[in-house]
Amino acid sequence: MAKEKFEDALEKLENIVRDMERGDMPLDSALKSFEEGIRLIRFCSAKLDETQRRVEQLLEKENSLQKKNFQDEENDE
Amino acid sequence: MAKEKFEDALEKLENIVRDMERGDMPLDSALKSFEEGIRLIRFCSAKLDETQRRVEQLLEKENSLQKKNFQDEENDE
Amino acid sequence: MAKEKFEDALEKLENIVRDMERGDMPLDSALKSFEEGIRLIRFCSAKLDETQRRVEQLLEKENSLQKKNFQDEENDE
Amino acid sequence: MAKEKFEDALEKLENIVRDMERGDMPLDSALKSFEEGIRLIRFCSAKLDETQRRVEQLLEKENSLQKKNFQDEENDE
Amino acid sequence: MAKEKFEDALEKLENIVRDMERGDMPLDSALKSFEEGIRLIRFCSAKLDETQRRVEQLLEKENSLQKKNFQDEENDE
Amino acid sequence: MAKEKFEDALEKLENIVRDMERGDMPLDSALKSFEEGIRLIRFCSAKLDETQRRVEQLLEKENSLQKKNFQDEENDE
Amino acid sequence: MKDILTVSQLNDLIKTFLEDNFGSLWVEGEVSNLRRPPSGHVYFTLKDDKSQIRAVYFRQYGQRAVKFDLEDGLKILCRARLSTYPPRGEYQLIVESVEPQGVGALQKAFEQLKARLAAEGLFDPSFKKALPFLPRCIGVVTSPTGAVIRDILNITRRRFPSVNILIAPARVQGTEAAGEIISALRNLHSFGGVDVIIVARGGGSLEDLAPFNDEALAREIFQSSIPVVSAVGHETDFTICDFVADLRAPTPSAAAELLVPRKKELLETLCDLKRRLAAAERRHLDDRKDRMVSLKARFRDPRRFITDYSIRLDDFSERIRRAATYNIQTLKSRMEHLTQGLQNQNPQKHVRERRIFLGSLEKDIVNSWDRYFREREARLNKSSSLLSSLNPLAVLQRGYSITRSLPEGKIIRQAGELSLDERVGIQLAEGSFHARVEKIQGE
Repeated sequence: MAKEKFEDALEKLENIVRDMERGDMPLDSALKSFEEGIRLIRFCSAKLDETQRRVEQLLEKENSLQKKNFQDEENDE
Repeated sequence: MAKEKFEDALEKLENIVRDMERGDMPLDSALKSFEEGIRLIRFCSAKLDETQRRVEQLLEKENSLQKKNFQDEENDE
Repeated sequence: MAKEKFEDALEKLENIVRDMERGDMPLDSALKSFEEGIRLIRFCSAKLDETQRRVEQLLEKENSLQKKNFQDEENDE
Repeated sequence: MAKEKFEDALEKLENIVRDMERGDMPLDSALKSFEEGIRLIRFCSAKLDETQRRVEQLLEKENSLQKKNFQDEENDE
Repeated sequence: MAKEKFEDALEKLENIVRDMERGDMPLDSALKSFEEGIRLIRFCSAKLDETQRRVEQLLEKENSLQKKNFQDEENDE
Repeated sequence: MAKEKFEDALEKLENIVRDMERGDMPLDSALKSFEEGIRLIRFCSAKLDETQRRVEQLLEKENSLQKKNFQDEENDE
Repeated sequence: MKDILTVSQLNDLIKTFLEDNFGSLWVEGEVSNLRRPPSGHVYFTLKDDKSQIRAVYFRQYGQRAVKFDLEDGLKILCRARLSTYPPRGEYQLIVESVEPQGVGALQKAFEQLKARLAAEGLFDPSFKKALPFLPRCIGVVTSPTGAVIRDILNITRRRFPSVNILIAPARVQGTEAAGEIISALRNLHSFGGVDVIIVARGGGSLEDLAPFNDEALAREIFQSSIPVVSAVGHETDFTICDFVADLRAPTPSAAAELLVPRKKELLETLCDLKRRLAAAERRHLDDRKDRMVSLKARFRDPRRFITDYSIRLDDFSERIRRAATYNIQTLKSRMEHLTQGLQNQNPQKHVRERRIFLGSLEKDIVNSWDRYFREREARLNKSSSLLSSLNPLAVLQRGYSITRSLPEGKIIRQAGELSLDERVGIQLAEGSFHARVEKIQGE
């Protein structure tokens, strides 16, 4: 599998939830689905965490720039 | 027989119970059904227990992860 | 790439903002766009600041020259 | 380039000003135009100052001559 | 250059004055015209003064002679 | 130049005066004309100033011509 | 004389004889048979009432010797010589000069001379010399005594005292007069310094004036390099001199007045000219001065150009400044706007939203699992409790027991199935035991 996409994972997860809510799944399958669901949750969380971290990094760097510019401008007035 | 399925076992059990409830079963059969019923109960319970354990394991692991993320997020706010 | 143009960068930035505002962007793309946006802002801001500095330098120099001439003229009277 | 003419310079300057006022110039070009404009302003100012000085010199010389002649004439009467 | 003529100078001066009054003269030309004008005024004034002086001299001399002759004639009568 | 005649001088003078009265003469020419006029006036004046008068008679004596004062006539005065 | 002569020899001899003996003659007679061939020589016959002789008047003589034109019937006195023409054996008069005979002829001669001289152009105005405006020296040809010269002297002295007079005396009457006048004129010419000549005499009769009709004098006057004024005092009669002279004055006094201007007038003229000259020159100068003044007034220095240009330049400077600042500010605010826009699209928001969504999905999955699991557990429990209530051994608690064959363990429901002494197993509610069949009933 190519790199799994967040959106695809989320969709799969949604499907799993829906399937499970139907409640007519054999126990084995249900367990497997549950396991898969948990895995997907974990994957999505990780993705989100990673994204969050990246954005925070960017913003940290950027915010300092932004703030600086803003002060420059104020000094100009 | 392939591996017995939980659903099949549960169904057999319910059939046995239904048959026995009719009350016209010779004692021999009744005894046999009863014994079978007991076995099925045991099988199903074991299955359920096993599955539950697995699920709890997963959830436990997931919760601790989640909690961690949750705390991270809170720290971000 | 030849030297990036301010206008091209600004246009790219606008497109990015517009695309992002449409809101149906996959997370990865959104992150990538955001990163590119940040980069473009940084580039454009730097360009603008640089230009502004140059303009102000020239104007300052010109003003001082002008002032000098004006004083010369007054002295001439 | 042959000696730049004041009028040509002024006309160039006017075109630059008009172009810049239209506001649709790429930043690089605008900066270049601005630099050229400042150069032209400086050139034209210098030309004007020079001319002014020259005229005043001539007038001064002429006035002193005139005064002298006038006195001569009065002596003649 | 042959000796400059008063009339030519005056005509040149008139042309210069007219040109300058039209007001659409390039700065360089205006300065040159002005210089030339000053020179022509000086030249013409000098010429006129010189001529005037010469005329007065001649007339004075002639008048004194005439007076003498007139007295002689009166003595004749 | 042959000896200048009074009437030629007078005519020249008249022409000069007429020319000058037309007023369209170049300054130099006018001055020269004026000078010539003054000279002519002086010449004519001088001519008119001559007061001596001789009245003589031609005599043929010894095959040659001689002048003799016309004594008788002068005595008449 | 015995020699025989040829005709030629004879004619030669006659020619020599005649020409030697009739070298110069005066002959009078009447002109007849006049011919003028193109050669210009004049052929005619001179005759009286009895005789006639041929005559020829050669052109070369004609120029100076004939004072009037010959015509048939005119009485003349000729000076001539006799000439022969050997080829034809003829003789004729070669006329050298001709004079009219009688008063009628005199008048005729005057008319003829006048006509001839006129034809020659001697009276032509184009030959008239200009008179000097102010002569320094006037030559006067006249009698040195008498009223004529006195009048002239008086008038000239009065009008212009510095005019010199040179008198060339000549008789003005009689046969010698013309010649004397001619020589007086010549004397004046040769003496020099004379600007104009007056030939003058008082009035007189036609005969008195005869010298002034002399052709030679007329030609002399015509040839004179000095202008000649004829002043022969006769108001009405004109002489040939009058016609040929450069000016005719009716009287000598008039001649003096015509020739000598008034000094006072000249002085006035000169004064006037001088005044006009000075005025013209002053006006000329003033005119140019005025022009200079007006040009100077109009001549303005180019500082107003400079001012105009300065204003424009300032305007441009101001505008370029404004435009540059404005452009940068515009871009900056656009940048701010975009920055704000980008910030609004901060993916953290997405992350948060998705996290919530993910959380809800997690809850859902756990819940649905719980539900799923509980359902199955419940089913199992229900069946389990039902089964336990259906335990066939439960009746044993009430005192029932189950008898099974041994060792088959087959439940015995009919006594007949048993045989005596057979061993059976009996199960009670609590515990079991083996027994032996002792008695069989109900078979």
